[in-house]
Amino acid sequence: MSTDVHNNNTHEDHDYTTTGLNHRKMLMWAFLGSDCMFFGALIATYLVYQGKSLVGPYPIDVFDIPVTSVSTFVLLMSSMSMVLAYAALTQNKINGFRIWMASTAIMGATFIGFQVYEFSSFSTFHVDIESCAEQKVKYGKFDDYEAELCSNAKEDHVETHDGLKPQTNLFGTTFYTLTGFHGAHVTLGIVWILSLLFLSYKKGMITPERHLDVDLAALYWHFVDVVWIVIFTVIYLFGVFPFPGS
Amino acid sequence: MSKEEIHHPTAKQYFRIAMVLSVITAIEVAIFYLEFLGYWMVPILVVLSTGKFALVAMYYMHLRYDHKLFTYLFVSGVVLATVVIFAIISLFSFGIGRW
Amino acid sequence: MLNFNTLKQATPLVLTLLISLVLIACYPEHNQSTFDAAGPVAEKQLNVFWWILIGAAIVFVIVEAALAYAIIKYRRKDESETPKQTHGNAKLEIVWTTLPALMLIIIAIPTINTLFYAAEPPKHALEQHTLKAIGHQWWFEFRYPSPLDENKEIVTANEVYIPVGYPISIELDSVDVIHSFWVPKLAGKVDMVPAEGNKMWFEADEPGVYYGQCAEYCGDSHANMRFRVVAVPENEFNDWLAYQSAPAIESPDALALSGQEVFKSAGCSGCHALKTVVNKGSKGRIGPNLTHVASRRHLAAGVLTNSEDGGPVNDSYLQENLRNWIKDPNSIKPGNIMSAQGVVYTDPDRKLTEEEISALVGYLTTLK
Amino acid sequence: MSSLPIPVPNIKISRPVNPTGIWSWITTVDHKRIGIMYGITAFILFLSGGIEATIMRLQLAGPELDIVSAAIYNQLFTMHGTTMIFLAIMPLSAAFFNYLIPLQIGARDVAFPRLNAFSYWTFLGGALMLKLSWIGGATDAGWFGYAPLTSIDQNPGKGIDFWILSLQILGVASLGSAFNFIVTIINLRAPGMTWMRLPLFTWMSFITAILLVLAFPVITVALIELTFDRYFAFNFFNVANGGSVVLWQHLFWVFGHPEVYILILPAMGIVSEVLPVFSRKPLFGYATVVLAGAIIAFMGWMVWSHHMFTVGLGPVANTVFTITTMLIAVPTGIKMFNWIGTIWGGSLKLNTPMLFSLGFIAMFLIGGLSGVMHAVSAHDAQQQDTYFVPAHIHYVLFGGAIMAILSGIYFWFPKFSGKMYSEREGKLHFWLMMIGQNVTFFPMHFVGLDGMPRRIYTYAEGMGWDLWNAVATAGVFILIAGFLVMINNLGRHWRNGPTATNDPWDARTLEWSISSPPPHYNFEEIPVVRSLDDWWETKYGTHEKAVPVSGSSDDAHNSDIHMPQPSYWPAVTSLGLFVGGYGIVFNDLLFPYLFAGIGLLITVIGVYAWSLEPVNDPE
Ligand code: HEA
Ligand code: HEA
Ligand code: HEC
Ligand code: CUA
Ligand SMILES: [Cu+2]
Repeated sequence: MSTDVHNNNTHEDHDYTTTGLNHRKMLMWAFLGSDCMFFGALIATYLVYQGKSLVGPYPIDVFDIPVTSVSTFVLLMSSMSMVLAYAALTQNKINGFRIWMASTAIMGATFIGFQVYEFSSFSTFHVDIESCAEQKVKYGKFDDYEAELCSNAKEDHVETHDGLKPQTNLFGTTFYTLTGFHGAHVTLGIVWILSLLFLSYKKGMITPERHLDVDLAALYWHFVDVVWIVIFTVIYLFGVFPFPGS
Repeated sequence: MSKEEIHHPTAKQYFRIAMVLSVITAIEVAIFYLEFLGYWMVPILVVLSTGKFALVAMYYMHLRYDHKLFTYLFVSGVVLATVVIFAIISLFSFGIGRW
Repeated sequence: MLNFNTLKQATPLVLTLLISLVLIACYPEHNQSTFDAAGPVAEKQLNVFWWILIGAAIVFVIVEAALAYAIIKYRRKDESETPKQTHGNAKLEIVWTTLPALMLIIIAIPTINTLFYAAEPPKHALEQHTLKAIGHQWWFEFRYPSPLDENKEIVTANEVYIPVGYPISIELDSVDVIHSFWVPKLAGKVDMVPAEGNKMWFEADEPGVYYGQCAEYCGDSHANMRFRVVAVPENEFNDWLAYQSAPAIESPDALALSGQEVFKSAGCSGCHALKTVVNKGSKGRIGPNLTHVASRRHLAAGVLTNSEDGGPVNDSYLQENLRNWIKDPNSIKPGNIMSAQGVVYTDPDRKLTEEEISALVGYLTTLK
Repeated sequence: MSSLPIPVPNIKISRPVNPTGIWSWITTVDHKRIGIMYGITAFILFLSGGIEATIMRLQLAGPELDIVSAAIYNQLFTMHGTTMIFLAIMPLSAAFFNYLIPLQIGARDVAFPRLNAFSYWTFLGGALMLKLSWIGGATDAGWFGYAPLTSIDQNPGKGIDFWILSLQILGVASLGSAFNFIVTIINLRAPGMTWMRLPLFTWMSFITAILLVLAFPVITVALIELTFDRYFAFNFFNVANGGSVVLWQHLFWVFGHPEVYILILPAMGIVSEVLPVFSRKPLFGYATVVLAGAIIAFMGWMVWSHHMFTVGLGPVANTVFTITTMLIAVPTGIKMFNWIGTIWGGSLKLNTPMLFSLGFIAMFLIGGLSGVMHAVSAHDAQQQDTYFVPAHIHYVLFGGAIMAILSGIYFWFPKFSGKMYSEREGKLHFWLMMIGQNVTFFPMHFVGLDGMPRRIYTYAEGMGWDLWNAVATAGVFILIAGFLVMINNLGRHWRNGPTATNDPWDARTLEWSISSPPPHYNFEEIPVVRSLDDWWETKYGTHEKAVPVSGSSDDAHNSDIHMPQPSYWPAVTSLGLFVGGYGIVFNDLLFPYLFAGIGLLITVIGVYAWSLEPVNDPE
């Protein structure tokens, strides 16, 4: 047995592993498991404070479900496009890969765009007494609650609360933090995807043999998508639902 | 290079899954507007979104085709996070919180 | 040479220590000893402790004895010996899984029982014996329901009287950070959580002065946040409450009168109230109520003692303490709000002169 | 593999070639060197925490002493607790993970050597950041930083900010190394090293790593929320706007309780390695001990509110947490009894490591029992926040974790230094520790039940606490003497002690089959494992089976030894975090967040260079 030591490191992909599984992929899965706890803690905070805001605006005032449904749809589609990019790469269709990657990044950016729009419209939101009737039409549900809100609006909303800022109330604090961190994850994903796209123009950097580099980014991207699935249901759809005490 | 690839779904299947996901989302939003459901909405929406979650994890993240170990690593995080969320909420709802 | 024999000797040593724990801590002089329960809540809690102490002692003796025995018995005698390679014993392992579990279940029963006992005051607790304790950095405010007007409360600080033999319910609150309300001889502590409050109850079997102390770390002077519970017979309690309801005494004494002036001009009255009857639920002042400050056995939340051995207030002690306190509160209670925010302490130009201090001391001493 | 084209235009990233001196340490990716750096750094930090404790004890030696001010005292206990937990015990455990796990599983390095280096440098940055905050006022809100004491109103100084940021940075370090060891243990086991042949220390480390990756995100979130409250006036813990200070406690202890098992499980792993060696007997009930470890870790998630028995969760919640907490005693008991089963009927040699492990059992038992006393929530109302809690803490952490770590240090000293320490001085150290810790910490039980609250910088005369406080203070000096003996013993012999053989203890696991200290590449030939305690069975020819269960040495690509090349980028990336951390604390300096931006930039550069640098040397 030769004992001389070569100071070089073969790529991790090709090393012997006990389970036959790749190191980096396993790392990614462990990280995603861990990241669940990260979002879990944020969601727990949001839910503990649900309905505890002392002043408005409340979720029902600001959420615009149709708009968020569209951005949710965009994010879902970006997941599909990501998986298609990966599939293209494994079949050595480098152009297909580039197109799907680009479209993933664009859809991700669109999602972020929606989020920026949402944040800015929430933060400039104010209850307008005249438009109370209009609001009701817009949501068309939970009339009693809405009516109560509008009457409240007459008393204090308008002058005291101009827009939902993170500082405004607990809803603002928890909502912006939770969705903001999700947005940060998406942004990081976009950077990652764009880096890979860029690298694919360098010879030998993105090849079917090295599909793992893309696979990892894809896993991350899909994870961000599933987190959004949870957020959309728990925060948006349940958010305007009058829970006891809220 | 590993055996897993062989089983990977085709682009068409991926597309079909995307359609299913979109349809579920549409149903969710529709249900949201069905006021008469009242509190029944909560379990229905939970089931639907869990379904979406599972679809993405199993097919897009190919957990279904990969080694079980990956599933364990990920699901332990998911399950623990869920349990902790429920535990904290219930502690607040019968503790000194104001629910 | 040190060797395993020393370890062998260590076991009885530790046991001796354990026994002395009981002896030492039972010694009644100890003002905050949890072993000297003086009311039903503390007693019940103490009982649980004896249960778990006995359980723990049994486990301790068994395990340490087995350990010591094995160390002595199985020392290597011969460098070449190889003992029998046993890998385990399922039966044994089942035994030492179930026995501890059983033991714990037995201990859980009195624990849970006591937990529920301490959580709710008994049914016969009286409305008029519900008082409020409010934590401030670093003193306690107390409020009694007024016997005359149900919309009024009587405010005092740092010394709380209770009638002997009645369950007292206490509503806890805090104006700043988390404090914890603890009178070891009467009941285990309960935290005073800002905005969320809390409640507890206790009862004193015998008249006496019981020491209390804030138990949750609450900033600089956490160590100096103490109070006293004075348990007296019911009639004495009623007299005390009636007396406390009265406004501050106006003394004709010249020094006191000038002190009264200084009290206003130096800004003291901005933080300290001189009447005790307030509307129910009204917001308290920044500083303790001083209406009857000279009737209290301690100054500055139990830190300075105005009496000898818990007896009646001794005026010369009181005057010395007041002087020291007013001169430099920070030296007595580091970080306290009075010296941090009182203008006579923050603004060197308005520093109190010796005469002013004397006047204030003279005045406050009259506030019996 | 041929070298890859360098992707970034005009920038040539190359890896250092055989650096020497200090650069060889900064760029190293060798798990053994990193382990030693972890160990030494953490030991120094442990001493700093000990010095903080000594000052506290002096202040408390008698009633109304005035050695330090209240403000300093409050900083002392906060820094002491934070230091001991995050900067001493965790990294000391990490030192063992690093040094031992690859050796025990028959690997040449960890799965991600550069990530490993990154973890160390990040840890160092976080540690420096916390400790340097003594300049200008350190944090003083207690190691669990209960809201609202940490709010900007209550605590406007920078101390809390340093505490938050350094804990975040330390969290990154811990997460990095935990991921690394999860993958290493799953993926780099030598052929035949099945799960049920894994040495116990590796097993416990694996469980610890899983706990880490699940627990740390929770504290990360709690700290982020606190940061936002402090920096941007968010409302998480702002009572005035409806926030709940109790939420902080839940988040902290959801992390905090698993954290204490993160501290003790590696220690239990060490003890489980030492006892069989010096008893010449396999671990009693190997499978049960492993399972008990896993159960402890699992149940550790269900007990966190036992730190909140007096917060007012109500008797129902307290009952639930009383029961779950008590039940944790059962799997822990299983371990204790199995350890005793291990030495029972063995052939015990009472060398220093063995003494420390036996001492661990004797002392941890006391801490465990006082833990169960805490769990009795009805009486915990009397114990909570008194000195009874520090008594418990120190019996489990000093009597437990530190004793086991000392045992491990002596046990593996010949392996990592290649030298022998003095057995006589080692034993002296042991006895000083045993006596010192009991004299220091046992009286805390007394004063605690006698009503002395914890975290008080002074106490009045005549409370009956004087005597035992004085005794406790005296005990510290015995401990100091002990540590001085240790430093002298190990320091001296590391340089010029007698040379150690490969296997001085007639030990059982793979690390003892190679030279002391091990070569750079650990194993000349990746071993093929045939049974639990493979090395022992090899020596005594008592393998379970002649052939390994699975795998052969061919699988391991033995023909060539590939060792990872050193790299600058892990250290650069950590530097970015360090700078960024400072930048956030001093966000108002020059331009707002200028330095935070610079830190971020350095990190980004580090990450890119790291992922793009050639995996084999271009030169
Ligand atoms: C290494 C760290 C470590 C470990 C292992 C433990 C182990 C345990 N701890 Fe401890 N704990 C801490 C570190 C640790 N703890 C710290 C740092 C704090 C304070 C935090 C702070 O406030 O600053 C704390 C505080 C703490 C509290 C809160 C006290 C309070 O603030 O009021 C409680 C309450 O239940 C508790 C319980 C327990 C229990 C039941 C165990 C059990 O796991 C112990 C189990 C072990 C045994 C019981 C011994 C062996 C068993 C047998 C021989 C079997 C037979 C036994 C019986 C039948 C009893 N701990
Ligand atoms: C691993 C954990 C650990 C360890 C090892 C220790 C070790 C010690 N601890 Fe600590 N302690 C905690 C964890 C730990 N502690 C925690 C978590 C808290 C709670 C904090 C809080 O409330 O927030 C606490 C709190 C705490 C308190 C309570 C403070 C209070 O509530 O007011 C006290 C008081 O006595 C104390 C004392 C000690 C002492 C005397 C030691 C001794 O064992 C230290 C011994 C070591 C030394 C003395 C160093 C020795 C060597 C030298 C000095 C050599 C000379 C130096 C050179 C040559 C450079 N500790
Ligand atoms: C900024 C508010 C403030 C001002 C102004 C102020 N105090 Fe105080 N005072 C306090 C607080 C707060 C305490 C409680 C301190 C503690 O125990 O931590 C206190 C305590 C006291 C006590 C002890 C009360 C007790 O129950 O033990 C006395 C006496 C006292 N102040 C007198 C004065 C006098 C005289 C002045 C004027 C020179 C004054 N105070 C001005 C806030 C103030
Ligand atoms: Cu109030 Cu401590
Ligand atoms: Cu705990």
